[in-house]
Amino acid sequence: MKLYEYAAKEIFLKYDIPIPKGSLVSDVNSAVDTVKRMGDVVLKAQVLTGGRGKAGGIARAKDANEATSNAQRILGMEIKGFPVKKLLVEEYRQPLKEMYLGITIDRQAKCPVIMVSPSGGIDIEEVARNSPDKIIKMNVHPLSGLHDYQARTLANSLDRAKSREIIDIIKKLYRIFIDNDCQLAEINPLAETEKGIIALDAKMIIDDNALFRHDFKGEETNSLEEVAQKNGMSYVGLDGDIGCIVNGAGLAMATLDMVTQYGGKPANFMDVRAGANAEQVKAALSIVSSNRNVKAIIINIFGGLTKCDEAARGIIEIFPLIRKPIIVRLSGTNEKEGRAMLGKYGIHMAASTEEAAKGVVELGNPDK
Amino acid sequence: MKLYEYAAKEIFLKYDIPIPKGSLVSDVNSAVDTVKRMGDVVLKAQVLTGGRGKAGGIARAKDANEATSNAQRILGMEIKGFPVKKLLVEEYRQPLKEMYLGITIDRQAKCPVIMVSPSGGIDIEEVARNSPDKIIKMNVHPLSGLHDYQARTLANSLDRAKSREIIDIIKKLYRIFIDNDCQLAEINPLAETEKGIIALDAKMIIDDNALFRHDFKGEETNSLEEVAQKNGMSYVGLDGDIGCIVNGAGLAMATLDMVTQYGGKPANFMDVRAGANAEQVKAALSIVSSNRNVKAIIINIFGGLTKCDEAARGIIEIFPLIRKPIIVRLSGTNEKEGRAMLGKYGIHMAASTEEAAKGVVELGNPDK
Amino acid sequence: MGILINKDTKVIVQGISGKEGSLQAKWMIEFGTKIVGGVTPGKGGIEVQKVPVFDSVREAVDVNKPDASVIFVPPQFAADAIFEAADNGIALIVCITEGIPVHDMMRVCSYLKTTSSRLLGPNCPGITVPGASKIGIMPNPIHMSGNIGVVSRSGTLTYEIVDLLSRNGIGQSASVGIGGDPVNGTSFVDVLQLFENDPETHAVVMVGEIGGTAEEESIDFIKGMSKPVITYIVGVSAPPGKTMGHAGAIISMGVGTAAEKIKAFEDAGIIVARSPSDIVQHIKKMDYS
Amino acid sequence: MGILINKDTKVIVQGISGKEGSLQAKWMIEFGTKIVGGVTPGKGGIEVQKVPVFDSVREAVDVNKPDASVIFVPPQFAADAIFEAADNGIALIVCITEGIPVHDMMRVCSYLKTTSSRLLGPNCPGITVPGASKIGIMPNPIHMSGNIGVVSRSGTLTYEIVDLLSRNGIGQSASVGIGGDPVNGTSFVDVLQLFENDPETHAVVMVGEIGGTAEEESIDFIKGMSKPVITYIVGVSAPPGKTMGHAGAIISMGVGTAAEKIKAFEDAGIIVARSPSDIVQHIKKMDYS
Repeated sequence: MKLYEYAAKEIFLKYDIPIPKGSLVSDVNSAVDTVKRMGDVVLKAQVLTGGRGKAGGIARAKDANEATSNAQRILGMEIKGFPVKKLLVEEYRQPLKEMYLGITIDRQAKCPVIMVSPSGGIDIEEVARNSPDKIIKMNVHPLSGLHDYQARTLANSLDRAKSREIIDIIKKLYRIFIDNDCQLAEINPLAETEKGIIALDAKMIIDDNALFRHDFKGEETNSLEEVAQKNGMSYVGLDGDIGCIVNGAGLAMATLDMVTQYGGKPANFMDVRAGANAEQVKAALSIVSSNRNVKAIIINIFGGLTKCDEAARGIIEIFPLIRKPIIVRLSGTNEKEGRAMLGKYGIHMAASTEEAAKGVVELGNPDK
Repeated sequence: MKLYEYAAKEIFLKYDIPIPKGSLVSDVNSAVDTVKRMGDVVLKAQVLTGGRGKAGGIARAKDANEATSNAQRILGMEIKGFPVKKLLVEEYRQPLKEMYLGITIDRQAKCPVIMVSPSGGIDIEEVARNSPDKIIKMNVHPLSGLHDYQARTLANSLDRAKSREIIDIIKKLYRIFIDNDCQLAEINPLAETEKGIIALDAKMIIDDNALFRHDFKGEETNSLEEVAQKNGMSYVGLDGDIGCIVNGAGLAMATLDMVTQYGGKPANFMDVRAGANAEQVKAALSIVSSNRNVKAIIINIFGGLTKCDEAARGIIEIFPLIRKPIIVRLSGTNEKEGRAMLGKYGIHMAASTEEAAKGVVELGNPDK
Repeated sequence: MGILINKDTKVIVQGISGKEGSLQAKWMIEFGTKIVGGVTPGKGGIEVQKVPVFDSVREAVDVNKPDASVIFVPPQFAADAIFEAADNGIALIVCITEGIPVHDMMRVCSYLKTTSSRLLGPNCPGITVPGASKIGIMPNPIHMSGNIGVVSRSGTLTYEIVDLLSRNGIGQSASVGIGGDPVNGTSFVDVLQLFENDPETHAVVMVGEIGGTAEEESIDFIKGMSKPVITYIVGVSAPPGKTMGHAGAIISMGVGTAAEKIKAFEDAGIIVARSPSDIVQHIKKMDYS
Repeated sequence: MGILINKDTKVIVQGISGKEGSLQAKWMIEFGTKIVGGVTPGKGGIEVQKVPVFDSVREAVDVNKPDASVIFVPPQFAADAIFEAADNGIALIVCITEGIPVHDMMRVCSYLKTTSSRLLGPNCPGITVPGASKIGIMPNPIHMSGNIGVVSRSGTLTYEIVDLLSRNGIGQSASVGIGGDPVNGTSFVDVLQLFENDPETHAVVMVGEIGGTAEEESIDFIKGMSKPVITYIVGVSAPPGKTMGHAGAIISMGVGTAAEKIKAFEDAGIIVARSPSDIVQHIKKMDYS
């Protein structure tokens, strides 16, 4: 779960990491009021995607006029598909130097890794690509935690003169990373200003699997992704026209790959997970078919804990409402029973994933 | 550093471990007022030693009369040399069952160890001696911390029916143990009452070496122990008449042993620590000689970081004020210089620890 | 015969009284696995699938001396179940549970280094040695005894491939699912090492996914192996930067795309199959079945 | 010759710019120890005792590849100094610092098990191999080369005994102070094992204290040793239940009194000397010097 910048900064505040004074607004008038109160500010689009700066989602405003025009412009924007609904209005702080500080998980070493670079800012990924020696990485022992000397070494590599302040921020960000089950906790830029080191931006991604022990409130958007998640499934929208429903992420990816190999374009990735029952299969079909681009649907179930007859029952119950061609492949637990059930309703069936993938591409392009 | 029961219970309260309602008082009137307000209570002497129950330092009071007589009696007591200055007045809670829960450090395994026994109460040490199988011990990994299954297993061995409540208390006590750098955190008895599991007593000992990162306030008693500690030395009063000043705890113990072997009785243990300077040696002599029982003093310095001439300077500066015979053994760093200095003042000197020990016993018993 | 487990391996089931634990215990017993007991705190004393249930792993160990444990407990409690198994000396811990927080798994993996236990998973289908034992949730009927080792990060895709091999008369020495989570216990290299040392295994099928570098890390090892390895990577059609259900399938910093993995394997001279049926063709061609 | 260290052992001093660190570095250099550098965060670039000071152990390792480190940093920072040394692969870490919180030491000792470093101490005088090298704070002049191994929990008492041995013409193969804290790195048994395997060592003097069970734990090992061990236990006159300065000297639950330790040794047939001069008598009698 990605947090908005303002939500991450609320956490920073709680942990006493220095951030600019700011205020969250959702309309132009409030933005203007805030500028009148605070003076020289920056308006920052609150969207759950990177690259908003380059897209024009950040603008400085020194007076009410600039605030009005910029707030109006940004609140009307859509950045990489995300409409801007809120602005963070922050006092402007001139950065003398922009550094990078991020903590994520090193999958290979199986531990948190802290990364710093004296060259932070919007081009940090380019720095990582072109001057990897400018990124200093430090693995942290998962049980022992961050050792003081590690924070000191990292801070010294950024700015020896300011190392005390930076050590403090590194330690606090690490605590945030651990306390909140983060997959990512990032400050970019970590800026040196006249009044000290400060976090100008804040990015946090929380491990969805750990949300049960935290109290983060995501914003409801009722996207297909969210509806699927609430039903215990995972859905990712793609830009093709073949709807895909599969149990298991690996098999789902393999199915998408084969649809692609046969010339089709998947409209989505959907994993109904192991142990899916009739209700979930019904929900999956309803979600996938609600995408208007979908021309045909492939259902690929390899029964393990999932029973093929359960899946078939779900398909039969919703099938009349779908009005799009469907091809089903059932294999594994209770395969015979499931196939017999579908057979009665004349639903297309395939014996293998490859046959189903080939079949659904044909169903989706009846004219070819 | 030992905490008083009431101080430990304040911490328990902060961690939400159930304790009886209570109030700390230091005079009879307040005790009576509290009883009038609370009804059936227990008056508990607040002293930094065990065995107060057997000594009569705990009494129940159901009304103002009982409160008056018992508070009067207990506030006048001295328990193992500790005068009772404060009473904890607590609501009386009938224990249906008394259990034991304690956490300390297993030196051999180098980790915290949690001990529980279904047979708690004042005779727990007897239980430990006579029925060691009734004490269940569980080591905790210092980096990984207490695992849930360990708390569950311990709780089940106490009372399966109440295991949920007990698991909760074990986890909280472990947090207290870690957060406060405890050498001991103990609940005895951990009582089952009609209203649930409750900590009737609370004992905590904090690692003195870790006090720098905590905020515990000890009560000033100006004992010789405390004066020594403030001067960076360690002093333990004993009941003999030979004052002992030694650098290093091991050598100090060896010196005391030899004094004893030669028929003397040490009046104290005193370690002036490595690197002691003239000021500290002066302070040590002043502390040790202030014990009226002391008839003669042995000073045994093996100079490493401690320089013998420094020690000699300290001795010379305070020597005229002491008015008790002193024998000094100096060896190691700057030994010659130190011996020469003392020689000018006619102070008794010995070439070895054994000679000094023998000498001080003779000085302390001039009539023999 | 086979790796890690054999017909005498004694297994306990942590979480046996739950719906999935109970059903899978039944299927494992039907497969021939020696399930000697189960553990569910608070349920000690009952029987499930005719095996005794204990309150703790300690009690199960005292009674039955199991060699392995398979874990079906919910994700909030799974890390603790692994600690309990490891602290009680269980040599092989197979964790089926999906959805364990990644911070828990970092702590678990770090802790396990201080013990002698091996963890397979989590979020994995387990291990099957046809004709001997199965610890996990792969469907019973798909397996066939033979000489191909299968190792995969996926669940149902593993079934698909094992099933296809069997239908084509290609038996397996063992099928192992290492799990799709970003941080897990046993790696591709660990399993490849076991297959390399197993005389019953003549060739290996390795099924990878986008995300992470688990596949790339195995390249050097595969180059040193005496046995042929056929790889298959799914997620070719995944758009970069999209999360694909498996936490293990997050693509970050342009590393771990299917195209990059395939290129890395092919540059190292390792066979990359383009589909499950392509795997079968490669094996038949090599005549290593 | 000697154990753990020799004349080529390269040593860095953590906390070299402090008063004690600097003075002891001087004395170690005078003894003949190869001090190759020091570490004090924030002081990188200066020289102390003519050796370079670095900001971090990493930098010192990069430049000098030391084999050992000796730590003089204040107790609040000592655990971190040990972590830093261990994380940078220092094989032998000698921690002189007194007063480190015991919870820190539990974490440190648990952590070190996952590394290849050995810790001697904390709160210890270090190790001296006469004629070769000294890492620690024992006074230089008291040592004499020979064949008696000395191991002790104390500081000045060790000097006293080593000095007495030398004055009596009894040289030492090595003198080791393991430190008096309740939780420490190297145990009596560890050092006894090293002496047992060291051809230069003909007999061992082991000096124990009241408190804990460190002495008792060594009994079984001593019984299996080929070399004679003379023990000496201080604290006979200590009253039970009193804390004697050393955290290591707390007597609890009637375990660890001097009387009990002495009885345990004598019951096992191990020689217990009654005083330092008694140690000398025993060695002379046995003619193992």
